[in-house]
Amino acid sequence: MEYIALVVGFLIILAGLWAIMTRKNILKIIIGFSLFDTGLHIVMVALAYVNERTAPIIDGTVLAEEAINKVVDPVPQALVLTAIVIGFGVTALMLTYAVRLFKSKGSLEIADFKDAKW
Amino acid sequence: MELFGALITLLGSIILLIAAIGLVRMPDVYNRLQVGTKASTMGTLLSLLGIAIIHPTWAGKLIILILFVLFTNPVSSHVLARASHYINIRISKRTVVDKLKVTDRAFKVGEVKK
Amino acid sequence: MTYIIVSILLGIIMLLMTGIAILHKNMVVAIIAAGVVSLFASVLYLLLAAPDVALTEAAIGSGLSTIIFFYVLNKIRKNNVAE
Amino acid sequence: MINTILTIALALIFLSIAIIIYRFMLGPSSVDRVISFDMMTIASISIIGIISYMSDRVIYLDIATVYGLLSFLAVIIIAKYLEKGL
Amino acid sequence: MLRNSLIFVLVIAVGVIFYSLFTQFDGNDELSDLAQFYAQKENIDKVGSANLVTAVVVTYRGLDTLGEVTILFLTAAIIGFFLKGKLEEGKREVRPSSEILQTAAAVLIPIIIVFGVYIFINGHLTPGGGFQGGAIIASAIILMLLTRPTMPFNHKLFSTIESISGLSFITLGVLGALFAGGFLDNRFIETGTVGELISGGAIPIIYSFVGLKVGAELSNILGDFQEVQNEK
Amino acid sequence: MKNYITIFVILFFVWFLLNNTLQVEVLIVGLIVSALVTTLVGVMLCVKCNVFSDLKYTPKAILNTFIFLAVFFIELVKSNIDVARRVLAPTRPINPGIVEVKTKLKSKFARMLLANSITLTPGTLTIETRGDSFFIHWIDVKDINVEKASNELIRKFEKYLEEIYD
Repeated sequence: MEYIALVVGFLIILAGLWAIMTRKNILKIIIGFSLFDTGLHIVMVALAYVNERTAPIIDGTVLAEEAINKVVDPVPQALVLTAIVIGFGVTALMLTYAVRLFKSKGSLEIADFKDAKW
Repeated sequence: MELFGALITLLGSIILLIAAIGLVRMPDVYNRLQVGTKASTMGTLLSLLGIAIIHPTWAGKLIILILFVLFTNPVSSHVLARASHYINIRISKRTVVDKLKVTDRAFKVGEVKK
Repeated sequence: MTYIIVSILLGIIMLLMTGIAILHKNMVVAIIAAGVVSLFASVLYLLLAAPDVALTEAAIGSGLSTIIFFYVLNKIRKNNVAE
Repeated sequence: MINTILTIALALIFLSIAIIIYRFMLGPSSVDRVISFDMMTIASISIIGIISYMSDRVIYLDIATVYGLLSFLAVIIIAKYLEKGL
Repeated sequence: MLRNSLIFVLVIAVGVIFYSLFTQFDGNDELSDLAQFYAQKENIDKVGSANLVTAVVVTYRGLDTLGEVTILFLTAAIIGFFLKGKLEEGKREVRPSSEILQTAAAVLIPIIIVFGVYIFINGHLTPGGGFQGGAIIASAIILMLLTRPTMPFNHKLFSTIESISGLSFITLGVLGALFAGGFLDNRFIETGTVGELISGGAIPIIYSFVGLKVGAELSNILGDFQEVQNEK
Repeated sequence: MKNYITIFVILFFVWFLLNNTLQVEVLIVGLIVSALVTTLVGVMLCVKCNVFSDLKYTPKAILNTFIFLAVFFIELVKSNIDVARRVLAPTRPINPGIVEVKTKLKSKFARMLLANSITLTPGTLTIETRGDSFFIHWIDVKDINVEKASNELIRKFEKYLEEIYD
């Protein structure tokens, strides 16, 4: 299962990278970025998975004594949790710039922003 | 008892399948919405109910879930139907009558205002 | 075993939706497709025993992101007739 | 026995998701795609219910509730965008 | 043409790197040393949180959470700064929401808020916590904005909630430093039995403040995006 | 006031079902949270503050609530059989149209319940409300007259809802 998740995550990262570099519309680029983010998170969670184990939460099913043999790694999950929230912040920020660019030029095609090219 | 619950879950998934088939077979947006709303609400309701029968101690959360779906699904399909009427989605040729359009024309309800 | 098949199916759906999100011309469809990718990613997290991440992805990645994209789309819509 | 029946149910739900995706790719208007999105969310709620039974963890059901909320909100915002009421 | 082939080569190169990473990965059968430390019975009892992810987020790596909340705050401030334009006096004409949607929203908003509060108060027992609960509360706010699109958004109220909860969060951290092991240590309140609602020391309180803060910040971001619609 | 008490009771019930336990501290926290949220909704975020103020708490109204629920679930099951028949039949037996019906209900919540029930009953979908007219998409139009369509479609729910609310 974790292998499949890894493959899917890597493929989504590649697709997002390709979208960031080839798409002409700024909104499409932002969509590509958020897909890239999703793929990265899938990869990180898949790396934390331990065979045949369950979620790191103690309740009736998993007791505290046997937790060490029954739960998966909580640390990468905590990291991904923060990463998703930050990813939302970054997406919102990029969309803000998109709105700002639209206000200045009335378009979101990347070809209309040639004067910013170096 | 547990077997009964499992069978109810199976029934729910069959109803979801019927909803999906209806989504493909129906001719226009409104008919798809009809089939989608009714069958998917019932399908989810039954499959969650089945799990609640298998595991009676989980019933609380499942009941909340069922009530939530039962309450929000019709509202969202109503909003969607209203939107698709205002943006003039093509209505099926088999439609016999469209009173709402007639009313709109009669009162000259403009593009945006009320 | 069941979980492996389920994850393969989820993976296929997600890759399909990624393709639609990147290649489709209509922006509304692209955004909905990106939302669907997040949606099924969340189910995949559940299979990978990470319910916390699944909850975050469902609420933020799939919910609020989609909403904010539509606000921006509404803002940049000139007086054109959509669709 | 119960696990077998639930696996069949899971398979049926995935079959219906496949059919819904067919409509998603076909759908002539955006509204059809929104309906497909809504139904995919609803089907995912059932999937999560069955998975939480199979893993024997009641805590997974919280996520299903979030899905219900999510489908409602997303459909409403897209509908309001389409009818220019945002 | 050159550009496209360059991009193609780059994507292929990244793919090759990923392939080699994938072939070197051969599954985990045991926890890493750090995770084993976190999952020991003594440490679970010491921290008192049934959800290990919450334990990591709030106590072991609490400083990271503080930084994250700060980043969100900065993001909200930057978005507010950049989106702000001249508000046109003329009211925008939008199609009013349907009556049924307005009624349904009035019924659902309190229920959604209570669900968000449930998510962050039970952060140490069930999946979820401050960030998720905050996002759900922000969803309730967005539902309110959606049903009345031209209503002005009350930025001041949310900024006040945000500052108060941020201040309380820091205060709790300092209390931890004074009466227990270090900054953001949760054990200055009795940790209790693992699995009860009143347990985990200060974790539920800290997470509630994080939830309120994140909810207010996300609501502010969404409110900015709502307000920008009203310009010209 | 009645409105706020109703909201409070609903919120507390939701809290109880979510936690699914009878421990005292959970219930106390639930009371506090429900009270706080009710105040917040009432004072600051007031959307439409008087949704529940038309509810009646007489025994007759409560009896009618249960009858309404029973009728509603029977109709829900019937509608699914109907949907299955229409979807699976090879000829697709549909005859759709949008008809207008008139309702007597005034209370907002009752109107919303009526619209939801219409949406979930066999072959009908609420599209728009204008004043006391509901515009309904009917998958199998039998009658386009306003009176007859109202009798056919909504009377079965309306008579119970009238008892509960107005």
